[in-house]
Amino acid sequence: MAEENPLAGKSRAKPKTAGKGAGGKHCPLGNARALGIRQVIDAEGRLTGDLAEPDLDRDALTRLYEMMVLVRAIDDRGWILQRSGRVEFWIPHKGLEAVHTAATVAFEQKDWIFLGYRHPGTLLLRGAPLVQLFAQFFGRRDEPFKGRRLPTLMGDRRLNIVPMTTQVGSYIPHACGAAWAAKIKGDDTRFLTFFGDGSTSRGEFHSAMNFAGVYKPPIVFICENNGWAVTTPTSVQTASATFSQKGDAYAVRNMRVDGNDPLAVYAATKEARDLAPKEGPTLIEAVTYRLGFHTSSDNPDLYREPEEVEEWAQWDPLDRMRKHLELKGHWDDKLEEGLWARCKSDIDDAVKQAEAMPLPDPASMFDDTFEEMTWMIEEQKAHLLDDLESQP
Amino acid sequence: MAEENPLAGKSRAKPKTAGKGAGGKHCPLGNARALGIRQVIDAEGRLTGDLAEPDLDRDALTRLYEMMVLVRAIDDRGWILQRSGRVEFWIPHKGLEAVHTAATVAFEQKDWIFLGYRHPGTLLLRGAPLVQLFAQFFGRRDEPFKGRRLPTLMGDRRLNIVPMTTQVGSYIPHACGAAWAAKIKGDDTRFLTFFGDGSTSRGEFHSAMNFAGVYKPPIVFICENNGWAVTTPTSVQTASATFSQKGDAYAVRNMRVDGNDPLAVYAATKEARDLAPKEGPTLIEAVTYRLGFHTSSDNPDLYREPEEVEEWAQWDPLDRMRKHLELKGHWDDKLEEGLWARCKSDIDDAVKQAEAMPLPDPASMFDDTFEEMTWMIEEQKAHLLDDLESQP
Amino acid sequence: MTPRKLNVMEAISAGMAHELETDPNVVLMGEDVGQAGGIFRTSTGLQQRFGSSRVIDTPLDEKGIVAHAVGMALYGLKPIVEIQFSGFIHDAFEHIMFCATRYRWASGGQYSCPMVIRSPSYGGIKGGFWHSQSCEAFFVHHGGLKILVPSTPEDAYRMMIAAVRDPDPVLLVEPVPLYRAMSSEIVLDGEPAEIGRAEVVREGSDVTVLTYGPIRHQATAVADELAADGGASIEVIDLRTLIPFDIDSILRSVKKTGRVIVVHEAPLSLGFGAELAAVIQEKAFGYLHTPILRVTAPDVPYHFSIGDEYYRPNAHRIRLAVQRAMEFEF
Amino acid sequence: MTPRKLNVMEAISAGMAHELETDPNVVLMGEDVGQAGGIFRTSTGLQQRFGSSRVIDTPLDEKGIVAHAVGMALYGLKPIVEIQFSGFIHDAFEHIMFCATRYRWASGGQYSCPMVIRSPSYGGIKGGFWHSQSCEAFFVHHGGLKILVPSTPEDAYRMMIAAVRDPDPVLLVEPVPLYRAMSSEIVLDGEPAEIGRAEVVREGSDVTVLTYGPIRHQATAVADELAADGGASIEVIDLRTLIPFDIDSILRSVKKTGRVIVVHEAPLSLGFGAELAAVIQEKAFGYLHTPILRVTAPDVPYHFSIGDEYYRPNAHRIRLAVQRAMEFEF
Ligand SMILES: Cc1ncc(C[n+]2csc(CCOP(=O)(O)OP(=O)(O)O)c2C)c(N)n1
Ligand SMILES: Cc1ncc(C[n+]2csc(CCOP(=O)(O)OP(=O)(O)O)c2C)c(N)n1
Ligand SMILES: [Mg+2]
Ligand SMILES: [Mg+2]
Repeated sequence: MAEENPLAGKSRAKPKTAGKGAGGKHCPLGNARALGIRQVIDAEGRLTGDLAEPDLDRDALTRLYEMMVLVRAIDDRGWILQRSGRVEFWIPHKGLEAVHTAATVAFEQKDWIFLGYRHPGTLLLRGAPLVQLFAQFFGRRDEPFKGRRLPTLMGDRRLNIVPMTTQVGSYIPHACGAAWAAKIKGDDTRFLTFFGDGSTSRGEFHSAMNFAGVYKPPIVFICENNGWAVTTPTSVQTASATFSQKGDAYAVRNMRVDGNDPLAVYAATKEARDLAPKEGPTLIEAVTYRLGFHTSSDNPDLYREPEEVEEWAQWDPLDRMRKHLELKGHWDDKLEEGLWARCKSDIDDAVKQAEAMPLPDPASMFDDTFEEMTWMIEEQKAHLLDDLESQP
Repeated sequence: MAEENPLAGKSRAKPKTAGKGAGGKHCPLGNARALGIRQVIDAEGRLTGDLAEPDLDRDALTRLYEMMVLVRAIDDRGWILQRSGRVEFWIPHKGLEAVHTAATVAFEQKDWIFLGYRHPGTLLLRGAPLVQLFAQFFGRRDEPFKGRRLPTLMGDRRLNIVPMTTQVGSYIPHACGAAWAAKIKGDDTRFLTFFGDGSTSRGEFHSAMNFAGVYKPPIVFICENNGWAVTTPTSVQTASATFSQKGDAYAVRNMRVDGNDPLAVYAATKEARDLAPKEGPTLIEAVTYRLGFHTSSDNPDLYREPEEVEEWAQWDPLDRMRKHLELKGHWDDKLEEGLWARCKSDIDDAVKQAEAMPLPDPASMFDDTFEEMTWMIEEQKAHLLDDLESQP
Repeated sequence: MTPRKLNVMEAISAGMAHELETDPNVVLMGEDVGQAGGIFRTSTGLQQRFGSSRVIDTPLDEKGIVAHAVGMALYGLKPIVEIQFSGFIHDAFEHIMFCATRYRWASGGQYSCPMVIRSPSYGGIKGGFWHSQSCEAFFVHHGGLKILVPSTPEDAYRMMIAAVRDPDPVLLVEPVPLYRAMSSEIVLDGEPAEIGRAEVVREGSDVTVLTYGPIRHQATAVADELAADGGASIEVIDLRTLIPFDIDSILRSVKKTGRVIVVHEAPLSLGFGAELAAVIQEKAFGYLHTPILRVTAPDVPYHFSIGDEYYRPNAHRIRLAVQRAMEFEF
Repeated sequence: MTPRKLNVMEAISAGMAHELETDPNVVLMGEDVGQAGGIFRTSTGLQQRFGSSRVIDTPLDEKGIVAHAVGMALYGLKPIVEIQFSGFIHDAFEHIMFCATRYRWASGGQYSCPMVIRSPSYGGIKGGFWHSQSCEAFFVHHGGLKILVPSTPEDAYRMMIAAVRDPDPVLLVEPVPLYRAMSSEIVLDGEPAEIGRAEVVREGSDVTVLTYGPIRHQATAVADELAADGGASIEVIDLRTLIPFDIDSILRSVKKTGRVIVVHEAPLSLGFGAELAAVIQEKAFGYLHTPILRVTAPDVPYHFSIGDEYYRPNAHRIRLAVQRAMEFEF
């Protein structure tokens, strides 16, 4: 009987301890079913949702949770490094651990992912060493982009992860075009891309959805609706009741899920990936929340109420996943403690190693403009290096 | 009783003489109700539609019809002038007479209209003399744009008609922004704009709909779905079943009407205009068909079947409106003959007058770049005029 | 009126506030400019003061923002549009260059689009290639847009006012690295800057340095240093307006010195220096002792981790150019 | 192989057909390019021959077309993108200039975007200001894009092939007024043009005329005419590639003649002539007898009804410039 299974919970029953999370002023997750937000687990980690529990074994579940914790620990550290002036800039991802990790797990290594800037877990899940990430944060010579780009804008061709273009949303049609190319070439490569609620306002979202509807490339678009685009709330971003329904305007299959429920994200993404070769694209809106600042230059006090953050904190994806694992008997306090200790010491090592790495050489600025440097760039390079020789 | 009223017809009954038009392979108008295409009159001009007959008296109805005929006659003549080399370029509007004339009539003179390039009736309805239009087609000095722009790209500030920007669709947010401005200023000016099915693919359509949803400006967007964008059919343009439903993605009120039924266009536009101050924007999809070439440079044989054109010709808006007037007892063959004769002779006069007008002076190219010419433009002007003095 | 000490950001803010106050048709719009006062806080308090229909938070859509502002301007408002960083202005390229600037001409003078596009630009903020861009030269070709580049608090204040009052679209290129780094006393009297007038920042007789934007201050420093050391005598001219540029001030100086160095942060090829060189060599051919030299960034993107030090032009490279100009021999 | 007589349009078509035939990764996409073969009919029959997944009709969305092509190129296809008229290319500006050209650098050399953007350009077709635009100079600043401008059938064919095979994004500026107006015999051997190499169309000793695009033919006509009349001896150089331009051929000629006229259809300010003037005066300062002159359109839009006659530069104006250069005195 459902009541005897601690994981089941009473569907629609108010979770005992969820507090405001049950359907608060700010956070819709307690009222998910009425809002068409599909869930697997509730705030207490119980299987009360309207989505079937995905087929993930103990190992898969704990690995997913461990990655979410590592991702959280990276954010904690990144923040400290930025505030102490060792990293120039930081883009936090606290609270957003579930969407990108669970979606990444639902895809295969050979599939391509077009990343945003709050998604370190995707690289780690595909095998990037932690030190590579920190080398990127520190702008070091030997990270994949040779120190050229802002911290947390990541990617790695060896892992089939394309880095974002910095203009938010502009890469959505790039992802869609790549998926379309795979279809034209007859490859069974499938595609995944993440972008924010704010990004849906740009013309590129429109272009990508429209082309996706017409050409049916094998791609899953995940709109990470985290409530805000810098200081702009979703209500100023669009009058649409949901982001998922925007897919209807293009005949693109769509779905709305609880983005703080890694199992719901996994289930929706897995299904969409499975359907992709035959049915083409899916737009998934993952309803989540940025618990941290927009970036290290931000000041959320200027635009949002502390209660909003508190309410959402009740639905912290880490807590929910841990509770779920505990209910399943896969997790306990000792494992938790050990995990955090391991994450911290791994990060300590990565930071130490990465920070000691050299900065790029000025000459390297000129590489990779063209496959073969033009005389114009070569002359400019020679001229600049000449000038720099005497620069104090 | 409805049966005795020749205008009533049996709703849903197959019109006796509509032939293929009744629900053919190519033209959906015979199957309008099932497709959510709102109508007032059927192919025979009878009041069988699901939209209430609008409140237009004999005078208004005949004036609307007369304008539709004049507009058709202009197209006939423009084509001949282009083919004989007297006009450089022609953009036909045959078959598209209903949408822009009926919508223009549903608006007031003080309202602003952002025009496309197949809408001569709008200018004429607002009082532009015929010769002004032909002067524009001939690129003459004394037309509103001083001969600077392609034939049929029209507008006139005195008539509150803003000319289009040549890039299709790009002016949709300009129209929306102007409407928003009127709202901010507290003016009761309302706005109307026309654009094609192809134009909905551009980012500007997305931007305008999105802003319209958020800020609720008093504007009616009419998407003139004429089946084609140059050689591209709507099925390549978007996978969406209708263009009107795209409004849902932005919480913009929307509606689909028979664009070859001037009364349906009028009714829908009038209602939308009435609602605009309180409810904000409406997107109307007017389902119609370009019977002519895309432009004088086009060759429709390369991309569409003659049967498609024939089938749509059964739903010619002029025929339907004339039949409607006849059923009402407002029209007969003699009036019809007189009207065409008048249109032709008015056009004869306008052509003669316009063609005799002078071309612009080279010096005038430099006007209107800035309100006050910069020294840079002045110098370039002097230099060019100097060079031209000796030009043979 | 007593002057107030303002940094560049505050001066821009004061300029906008002045125009919002005095002209009810002025509106400010952009991403995050309203409630939070912009990501640089340039519009802090303005929404609270003028209301949310005059200081408007918009969706994240640069093209849409500019395109809607074009429509607003057509109808009679005077929008000030903030693009969050100049690296994101390109999405609006068509609407700036071929709509805002073209309605007047294309309508035979019937319509116009007076509006201000604010484009925070330039490096030195560890921003990487999108957040440190110099975009101004993209907006010169085909004409139609006035381009103003303030590099002092006073200019920031007065150019903002001049831009808002101009009857045509104006690109205001804002010097991000100076936002908080430079302050001065300003009389907030609402007097606009004169568009098209350069400033001779230092007088000199050997070399003319033509520049604009934050790098002007490095050029000035070099002039001061050389003057102190008894080196070459440098005339530094801050162009302030690129379109239309102040040809008279330029030629007067060039005819005096016979040596020209153009300094800008933007990359070399078809940077604004190219136009200056082309025009000067044509109009002052006989006066030039040496070729016109350009000190600019190279034609590669702005590097995140070492760009501020090695990519962005600096005093050292200006000094070397002066040396080259002085030592030039046929 | 026997040569075939083709006009420019057919030559472009043959170049595309050759690459579609030999490289399965090449695709052609754009508005109306498929079933109907493009509004200029440049791709007539190609969809029928290569199928609708290789020759693709797209929605009416320039930004979307280029942006999707960027993604295709990242994945390994080689898209040829047709923009219907260069006046409509600006919507894709960001994706061309800051995506296609930047993936390689921004990914540390991991990714690249080999693609061709076809931009039908230039006046003389009674097209008015959107349909007669010269857009090439907008794509120079900040580097990253190669720019090829064929002005003969042979170049059209070989440059198309070179552009497709280039490992980086290439803008191919097509000369619309020559599409049907100029024919010549071409051996369709699939040999690509050399990127970065100018053509000395006429040799001469008095004045160097640097040009590109359809107007090259007017320049050549002037050279021939003057040669026949015993006037000045004109060296006409068709640059063919703007980025990277052929500095060696340019300097060789300039050092010989000491007089330079740059001729292009695009407007004056920051047209490509500005960069040429800036570079030449720097690298060949001591060789110049006269200032470098520019014959261009003015900084105003292309006029519909009188633009072809009075706006577009022509032989007469080139002749006047030659005269000015020859008569110049300090
Ligand atoms: C085109 C563009 N405009 C503005 C910015 C500055 N910016 C960086 S992130 C951001 C907000 C993005 O919001 P959203 O898409 O919801 O993603 P989130 O940051 O919430 O994850 C903005 C405006 C940018 N990077 N690109
Ligand atoms: C931005 C842009 N791209 C391409 C063109 C060339 N062009 C002119 S009309 C047209 C088709 C427009 O289709 P639609 O919006 O359906 O309007 P219709 O011509 O059918 O009335 C195209 C592609 C253009 N004018 N603007
Ligand atoms: Mg967000
Ligand atoms: Mg159409």
